[in-house]
Amino acid sequence: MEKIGAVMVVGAGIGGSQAALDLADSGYKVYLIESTTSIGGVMAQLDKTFPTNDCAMCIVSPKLVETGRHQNIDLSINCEIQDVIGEAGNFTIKVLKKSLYINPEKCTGCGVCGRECPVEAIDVFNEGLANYAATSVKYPQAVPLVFAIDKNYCIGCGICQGVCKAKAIEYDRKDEEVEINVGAIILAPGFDEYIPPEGNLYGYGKYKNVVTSIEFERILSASGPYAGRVLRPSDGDVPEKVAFLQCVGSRDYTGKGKPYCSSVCCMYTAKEAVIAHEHMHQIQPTIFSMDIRAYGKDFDKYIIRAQEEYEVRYIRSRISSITEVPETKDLRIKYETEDGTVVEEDYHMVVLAVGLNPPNDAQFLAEKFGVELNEYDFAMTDIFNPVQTSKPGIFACGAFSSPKDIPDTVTQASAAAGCVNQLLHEKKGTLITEKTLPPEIFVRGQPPRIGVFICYCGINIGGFLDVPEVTKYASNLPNVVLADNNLYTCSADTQTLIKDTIKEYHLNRVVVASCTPRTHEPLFQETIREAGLNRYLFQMANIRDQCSWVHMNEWDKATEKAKDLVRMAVNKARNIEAIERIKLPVTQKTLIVGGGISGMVAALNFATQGYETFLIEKQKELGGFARHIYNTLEGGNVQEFISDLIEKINSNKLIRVFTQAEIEIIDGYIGNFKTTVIHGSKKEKTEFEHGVVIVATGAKEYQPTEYLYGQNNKVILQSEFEKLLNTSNDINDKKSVVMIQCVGSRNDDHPYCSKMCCAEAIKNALLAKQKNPNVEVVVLFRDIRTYGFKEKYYREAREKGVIFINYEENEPPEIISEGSILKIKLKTLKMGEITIESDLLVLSAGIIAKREDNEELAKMLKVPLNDDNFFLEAHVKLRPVDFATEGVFVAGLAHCPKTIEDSISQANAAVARACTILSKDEIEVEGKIGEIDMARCTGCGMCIDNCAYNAIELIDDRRFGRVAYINSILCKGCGACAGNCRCAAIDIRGFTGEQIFAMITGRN
Amino acid sequence: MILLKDQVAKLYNELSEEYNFFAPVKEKGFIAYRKISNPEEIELNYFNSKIPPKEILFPQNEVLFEFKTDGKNVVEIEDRKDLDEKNILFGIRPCDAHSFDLLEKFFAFGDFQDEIFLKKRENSLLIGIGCNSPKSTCFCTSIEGHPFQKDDMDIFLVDLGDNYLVEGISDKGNNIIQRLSWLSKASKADVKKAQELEKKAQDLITTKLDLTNTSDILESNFGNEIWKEVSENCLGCGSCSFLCPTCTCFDVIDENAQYENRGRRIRIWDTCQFCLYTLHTSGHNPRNSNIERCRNRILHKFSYYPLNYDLIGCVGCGRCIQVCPVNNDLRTIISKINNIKTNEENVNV
Amino acid sequence: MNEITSESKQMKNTDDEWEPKILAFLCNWCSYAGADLAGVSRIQYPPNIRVVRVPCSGRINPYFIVKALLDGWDGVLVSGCHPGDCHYLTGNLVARRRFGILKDLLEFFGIEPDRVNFMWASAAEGERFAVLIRKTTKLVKKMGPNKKFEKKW
Amino acid sequence: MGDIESENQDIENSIKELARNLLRDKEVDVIIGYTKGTVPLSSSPVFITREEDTDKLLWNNLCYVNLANYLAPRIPKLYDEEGQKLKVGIVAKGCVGRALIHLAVENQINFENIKMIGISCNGIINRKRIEKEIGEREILETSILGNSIIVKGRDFEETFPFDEYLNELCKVCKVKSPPNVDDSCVGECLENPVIEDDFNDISDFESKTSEEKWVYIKDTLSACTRCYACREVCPMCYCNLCFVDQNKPIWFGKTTDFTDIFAFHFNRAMHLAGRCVACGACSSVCPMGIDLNLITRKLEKIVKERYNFTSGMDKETVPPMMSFSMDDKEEFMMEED
Repeated sequence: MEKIGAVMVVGAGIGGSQAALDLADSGYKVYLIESTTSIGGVMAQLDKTFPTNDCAMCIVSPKLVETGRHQNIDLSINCEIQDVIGEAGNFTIKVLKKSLYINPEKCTGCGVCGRECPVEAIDVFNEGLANYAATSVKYPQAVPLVFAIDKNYCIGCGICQGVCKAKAIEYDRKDEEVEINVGAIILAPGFDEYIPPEGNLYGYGKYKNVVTSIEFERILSASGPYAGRVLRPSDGDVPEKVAFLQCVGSRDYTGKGKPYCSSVCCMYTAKEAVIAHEHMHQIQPTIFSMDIRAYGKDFDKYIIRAQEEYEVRYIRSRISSITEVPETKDLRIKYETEDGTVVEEDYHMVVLAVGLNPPNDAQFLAEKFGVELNEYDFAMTDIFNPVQTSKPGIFACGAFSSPKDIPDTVTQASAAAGCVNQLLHEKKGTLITEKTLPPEIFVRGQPPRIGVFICYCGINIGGFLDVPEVTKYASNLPNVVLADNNLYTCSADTQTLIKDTIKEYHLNRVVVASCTPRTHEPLFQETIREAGLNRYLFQMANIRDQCSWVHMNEWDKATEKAKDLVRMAVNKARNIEAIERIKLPVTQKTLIVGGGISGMVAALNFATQGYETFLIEKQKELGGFARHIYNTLEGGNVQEFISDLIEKINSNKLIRVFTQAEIEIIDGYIGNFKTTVIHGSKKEKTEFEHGVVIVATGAKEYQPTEYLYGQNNKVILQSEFEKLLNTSNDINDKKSVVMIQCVGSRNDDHPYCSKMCCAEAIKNALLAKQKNPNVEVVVLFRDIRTYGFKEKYYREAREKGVIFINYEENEPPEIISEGSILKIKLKTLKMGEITIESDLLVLSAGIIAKREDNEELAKMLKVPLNDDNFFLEAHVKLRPVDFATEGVFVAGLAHCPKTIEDSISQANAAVARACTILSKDEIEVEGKIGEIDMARCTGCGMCIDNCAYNAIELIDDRRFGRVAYINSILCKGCGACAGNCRCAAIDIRGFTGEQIFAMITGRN
Repeated sequence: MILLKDQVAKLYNELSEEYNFFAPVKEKGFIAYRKISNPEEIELNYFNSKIPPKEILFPQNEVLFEFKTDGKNVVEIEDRKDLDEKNILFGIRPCDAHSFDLLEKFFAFGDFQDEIFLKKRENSLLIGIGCNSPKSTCFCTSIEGHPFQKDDMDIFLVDLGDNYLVEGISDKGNNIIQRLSWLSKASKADVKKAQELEKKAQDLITTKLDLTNTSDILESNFGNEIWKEVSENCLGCGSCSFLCPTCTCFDVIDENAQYENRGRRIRIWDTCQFCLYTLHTSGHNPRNSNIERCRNRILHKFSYYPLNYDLIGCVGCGRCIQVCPVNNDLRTIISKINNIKTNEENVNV
Repeated sequence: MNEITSESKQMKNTDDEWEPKILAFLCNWCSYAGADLAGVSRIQYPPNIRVVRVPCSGRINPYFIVKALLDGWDGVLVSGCHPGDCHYLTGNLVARRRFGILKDLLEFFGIEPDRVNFMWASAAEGERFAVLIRKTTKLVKKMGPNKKFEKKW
Repeated sequence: MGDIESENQDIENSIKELARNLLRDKEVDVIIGYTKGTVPLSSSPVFITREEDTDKLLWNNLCYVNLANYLAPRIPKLYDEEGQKLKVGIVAKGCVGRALIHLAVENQINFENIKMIGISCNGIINRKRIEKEIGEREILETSILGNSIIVKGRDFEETFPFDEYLNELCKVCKVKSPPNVDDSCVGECLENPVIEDDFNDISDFESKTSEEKWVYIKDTLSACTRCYACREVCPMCYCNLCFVDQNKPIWFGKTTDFTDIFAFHFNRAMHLAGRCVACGACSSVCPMGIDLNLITRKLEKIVKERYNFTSGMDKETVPPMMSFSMDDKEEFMMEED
C-alpha cells in the first residue's frame, strides 16, 4: 500500500499544535482537527506557568497564530471524527465539520455580532464565571478568530445577521462531511479535569467559595472574570486565607476519584498560591498535601521559593471534607497534624487541586481509531516509547497517554512528530503546495509612491471615528499617491482591489490602516507580494484595536488619533525598503554527542530517515547510564532494549560511531557546522560537516560520602543493589534491607529532585520482596514521588509490606555500624526516635551533571547551563529540546534527571525539531534582522554580550579592522544590540533608526 | 575728540536707535560681544573676547533662508529680511578688526559673492579700541599689525585712563563723529599720552614670529616629517578654529519646523580639524588623520591665504594658543616650520 | 537676527482643555498584544497615546526617547514584556539597565520624572495596559505641556 | 607627608626614573607623558623615544589631559615605519589607568603592548576656576609653594589654597593610582582595589527640584560652542563617527540652540554611563569653562548604586551596559496604584 505524505493531528491544544508545526515545517501536509471552536487548549486558559511564572498567553499565542496561518496546516474546528480505516502509512478518516452558522471564509472576527447578541449565554472559557453571548468566540485572542453561534442558546432573533456587514452569518449553514487521506495519525485530545461529583464532601457546587483549580486559574488571569484581581465568588471580597487541597480526585482508592497521581497538581497549586499572593499581598495561602511531588527540572527550587518568598504554608495532611460557616460563607477545615493533634481552621476560600482525567471522549476515540486504552482509560503506549499507541501508525502525545505538564506534552508532541518522520520520510514533501509568485518589482531608489487603504471594519472603526476625514488627511500626506477606504480591507475582494490599485498607480509602498498587524500583516503582505511588491514594502496603522475600540465615545479625539497613527505609518512607509531574505544551504548530516539511550534512539531515527549521522561516545562502548539498569518499574527489559539498539546502530551504514571520542572544535552555525573529533585508543582525528547537533551527553550517579558509603560494605547504592538482585540470590539470606532516599538530591549542593530514585527504590523493593518474601524492606523517604501511573507500584509495595517512613531534611537518619549489623537511628514525628537494624543499607543516590564536560561543550556550542550544570533549554515550557542557539538540541539526562521513557521521547523530539531544518535544502532566514555598518563600528563588543542568540562576534575586517559581525542566520532581530550601540553602527531592518525617527518626528 | 568714560551711555543712547549696538559684556566669567540693551553692561576694561566678534557678522548658526511647504512640496522661499539693519561693533580690538578684512576677502572671493555676509559687513560700523596691555600670547606685530592698528576701523578709541581719545578713521566714522557734536576736543597732551601708550603696548609684545619665508617653506614641505611631530599630541577638537577670528568654514543643514509646514536652511560653523570635515560619502577621507588636519590649518592660514589674497590668514590674537587643550602652541609650530628651511639650506650649501 | 519664537500649535485648545500627546513604544510580543487585548475587550482609556511598534523593548535606543522629548511630545511611554517573559529571552533585561540609567539621568538634567515612563505589560494584561495608560496620561497632564525644548525659530 | 611642592618633585623624579629605565631596557619604544606648557596653567602631552629626553617629563598638578586618549583607536599613531604596534610606556595617574583598563574591557587596547608608569596622583588644579577668579588680568606664571597655588601677573600675585582649588573630581577621588592589571604597571599601583563612595558631594544638587536642576543645567551648558573639545579629550569617546555627526537620520541638530546642546550633552552622558572614568579632562579643556563634573559624578553614582559597578577597576567585571541580571532594580517602572 502506498504511503501518504500527510498526517492528521487530532486535538489542537499546545501538544497538537506543536506536532502539527513540527511536521508541517518538515514537509508534511497536516490536517489539524479540533473539536471546539478554537485552538490552544488548556494552556490558553492559564494565567502563568510554573516554574518560571511565564505569562501563558504571551508565550503560546505566537505559536497559535503560526499554527493558524501555516501553509501546510489545514486547520478545521468544530469537528467530529466519524470513521477511520486503513493502516500505518495510509489511513482514511471521515470527519464531520459541524456548522458554525457563520461562514468562516467571510467572518473577519470583528465581533460586532457577539456584542449585539441579546442572549447572555455561558462562557466556557472563563469556566462559568463570566457571561458571554450566544454568538461568540472562545476568548479574545482566539485562533482562528472566527465567531460561532451556539445553537443551544440562540433564539434566532436575526440581530447578528443584521449587524454583520461582512454577510457572514448563515443560519442555515450545513454540517459538512469530508474524507481525509493521511499516512499517520497523532492523537492529542488532551484531558478533562476531574469535577467533584454532586454530593462530594468538599462542598463543591454547594459552597460558593469552593472552586476548582482551573476556575481559580481564570480568577487569577488578567483576562479572567475579575481582571486579575483575586476575589471570592460569594461576595467579591479579597480572600485573605486561601486553602488549597491537593489530590482531589487523584491517588484515591475509594472509587470516587482516580487511583493514579495526576502529576501536575503539586506544581500548579504552588504556582496558583504564589501568583495569588503576588497579585494581592494580603493573601496567605495554605497548601494541604500528602507528598510534594516536585520532580521536574527546577521544580523543587520553586517550592522553596513559594515557602520562603511568598509565605506559602505547607501542611502534610489530606483533607477529606469541608463545612461552610453559613454566616460568613467561610470554610472550615479540620485536619490532623503530623504529631497527631487535631486542628480546626477557617478559610475564606478553598481551591480544590483537581486531578486530570482522560478526555471524556477517550473511549470514543479509542474505538474509532482502534487503539487500546489502559486500565485508567488513558491511551496505552509502548513500554519504552511513550508516544507509540497499540496501533502502528497512530501516535499519542500529551495528557492523552498520562497526566503531564506542558513541557512534557510539547516534548511528546515533537516526539510523535519524530516517529511520524521515521514512518513517512520517503513521502516527505509530496503533498505540500508552493505558491508561484510573480517576480518582484525593483523599487530601490525610486521615490516612494504610497497607497493608503483605510478600513471601516464594518462599523468597528467607521462607527467610532471619521474614516472619510482620515482618508482625506492621508491623501494630503507627502508621497501618498492614493488614499482610499474600504468596508473590510481584509476581505477577499479588497485584496483584488489592492492588487489592481498597485498596478494602476504604480504604488511601491502600501499602508493599511485597520486592525492589528499581529494578526493581519501577513495577509496584506501576501497580497502585495502577489502584486509583485516585496512583502516588506508594507506598513500598518492599528486604528481599530488601539484606537476606535478603546475610544468609543470620543469621536473627535479618536479621529485625530487615527490621523496621527496613519501619518506615522506613512512616514515610516516612506523609509521602508525591500528586504531580501538570505537563503543558506543545509548540510543534511547530523552530529549526536553522547551514545547513551537518547543518543542511540536519535541516531537510529535519523538514519532511518536517510540522514548520515555521526555518533560520538566518550566511553569505549555505547549504552551510557542505562547500562546499569536492568528493568524499568513498569517491567521493561532495559538490557535487552540496549543491546538491540546497539546492534541496530552497528549494522546501520549511515551511522558512524566514534568511541573514546572527544570533540576538539565545533565551528559554524545552523545548517553548516564543522566538527573535529579525536577518537579511539590511537587518538585519530576526523573532521566532518553536519547541519544540526544533538547534545545527549547524559549525567552520572552521585557518589555519596555520607552514610558510611565506601567505608562499610553493607552500604551500597541502589544501582549496586539492582545488580545484586538481578545477578545473584544474595537477597535470600538478608533479613532487613533499609533504603534511604534523596541521597545527594534536594540538598544545598544539589537542590533538585533526581526524579527516578523513588521509582528505582520501589522497583527494587518489589523485586526483593518477590525473591525473598521474608525480607523486611524499609524505605526512608522525604516525599514519595511516584507520579502518574507509578503510583500503582507505590501502593503495591505498601500492600506487599514494604515499610515507608518519612524523615525531614534537617534530621537525616544516623547510621551506626555494630559488627555484622547496621543500626539506623531516625527521628519520626509520630513514633519519636526509632532504631532499625539492618544487614543492608541501600542509598538512592541522585543524578548529577557532568560538570566539566558540560561546561566545555556548552562553551563550544555557545549554549547555557543552569545552576546545577545541566543544559538549559531555550524555553522551559515551549521549547524543551531546543537551545536558543539554533540547530542545537538537547535530549536525555544532559537536560535534567528523567526516566528512560522520557529520554526516548526527548530524543525523538529532538529529531523532529532537527528535521524541520534537515528537511530543507536551504533555510531562509528572518528578514527583519540586524545589520552592521562596519565603518561606524568600533568593535567594543557590547552587542555581543547583549545578544541572547550568540549571533554576533568580532571579526577582523580587511578595511575596518576589528568590528562586530552579525550572523544573519542566528539573528532574530530583537534589536537589543542596536538599542545599546553608541555609534548607531547597528540597525534592525524593518525597524531602522531612520524609520523610527520618521515616526517620532515629521508632524507636519 | 574726547569721550568721557561716563559718556559711553550717551553715545549708546544716541546710536542704538539706528544701529544694533554690539559691545563687549561679561558673561559667565568671559567677555563676549552681545547686542546690548543697557549701556551699563559694556565692559571695555578687558583683554579680548573669548569668541571673536566675527560671530556678529558670521554667527555660529545662521539662517540663510526659510521655506514653506504645502505638506508635499516647497511652495515659497523667504529670504532674509534683516540684512539692511545697521550694526555698530563697539570696542573691538585691532586684531579682530583686521579679521573682518580677511573674512570679507573670503566671502567675496571668486564668482560667488556671499550677500548675507557682505551686506551685513557693509552695514556695520567698527568702533575699535587700542590694546593698552596686550597679552603675552599676542603676536599681532608679527603680522603687520600692532596693538593700536586703526586702519581697519571706522572709529578708533584709545583708553587714556579717565576718558577715551576718539579718532575718526573712515568717512563713515567721521560722519558719526560729526553727529556726536557733544564730544570735546582732544588736547595735545591727550594725543601725546596716546602715543606713549601705543609705544608701551608695542613693547609689551615680546613674541616675534618671522613669517617672511614661511609661506614658501610651507609650499615646499607638504610631505615633511614635521607634520607628524606637530600633530603628535593634537586631539582633533575644534577649539582653535571655533575661537579663531579668521576661520570661515561652515556646514549647511536643513531643519523642519516641529508643527508647521515650514523649514529653514542654516549654516553652522565647521572646522577642518574634525575628521568628518573631509569625509566622503564613499567612506574615503583624504585627510584621514590629525597629521593632515593639523597641516591643513597651518597651510590654510600661512600658505593658501597669502597665495590667494596676498594676506596672512592670521591676525595674531593668540586665542588658539590660550585655548588649546594640549597646549599645541602656534608659535612653537611656526618656529619649527621656519627651522626646517634653515636646515635644508644648510644641506644645500 | 532671525529668531521668531513660535508657540507650539500642537493642541490649539485653551489650557484647561489641553490634552497631552504621548508617544508609546510597545514591544511587539507582549505590550502591543496587551494593547490589542484592551481593544478586543473594549476597555476604554484616554486617546492620548500614539503607538510605535518595536520588536522588543531591547530595540529602544535612548535616542528614540530623547528625540521624542526634543520634538515636543509631552510624554514618552515605554512598555515591554515582564522580566522573564521576553520573546527574545533577555531583551527586556538588557533594556531595563538602559532605562534605569536613562530615567536617573533625565531626572538629573531637570526633566520632570513623569515625562518618561516605563512599564511592563503582558499579552494577557489588557486591563493593566489600560490602567497604566490612564495613569501615565494623568501624570503627563498634570505636568502640563513639554515646553523645555521649543527650538528658537 | 611633605607638602604638595615636594610631593610633586617626588612624583616627577619617579616618572623620570621609571621612564628612563623602560627606554633603556627596551621595554617600551615610546613614553607618553607630560611636559611643560608654553602658557600658564597648562601642560602638554609629549611623546619621548630617547632616554636623554626623559628630562622633559614633568608632574605639576596641571597634567589634566587623560593620556589614555592617545591609545584609544581614534588617534592611532603609535606604529613604527613597518606598521608594527609600538610598545608604549604611559604616565598613569589613577584615572589614566582606569581609562586604559576600560578600553581593554571594550577590546580597544591590549595590555601586552603597554606599561603603565603608575603614580599616586595628588590632584589636578581646577584651572578654569582660577582663570575665572583672576578675570580680566593676565596670568603670567603659576607655581606651587608649600600647599598653595601662587598665581602671578604683571602687577599682581594671588594665593589659592591647593586643597580648595582642586578639580571637584580630584577632591573625591578614590583611585589615585592605576589599578594593576596583567602586571603592566610599574611604580605606584593599586592591587585589587575596593572602592567605597558615598557620593555626598552631589546630594545637594540631587535634592533640588526639577525646575531648579533644569535652570542650572541650562545655564551651565548654554555656553557650549560645540567645538567638541570635551569629546575629543575623552578617552572613552572613541567612536568612529559620533552620533551628533551622523546622518540618515540626523537624530539631533548641530546648532547651538539649547535644544541641540542638550541633546549632545545628554546623550554623551548616556554613552558614558558605566564607562566614564572620572578624569575630569572634559571640564579642564572646555574653552568656555563649562563644568561637566557634576554629571560625571552622577554617572558614577548611578552605575555604582544600580549595578554596583565602578569603571576601569579590573578587566574581569562586565560593565553594566554589557550585562544584566534578573534581579536588577526596577523601582522606576510604573505600577498600578
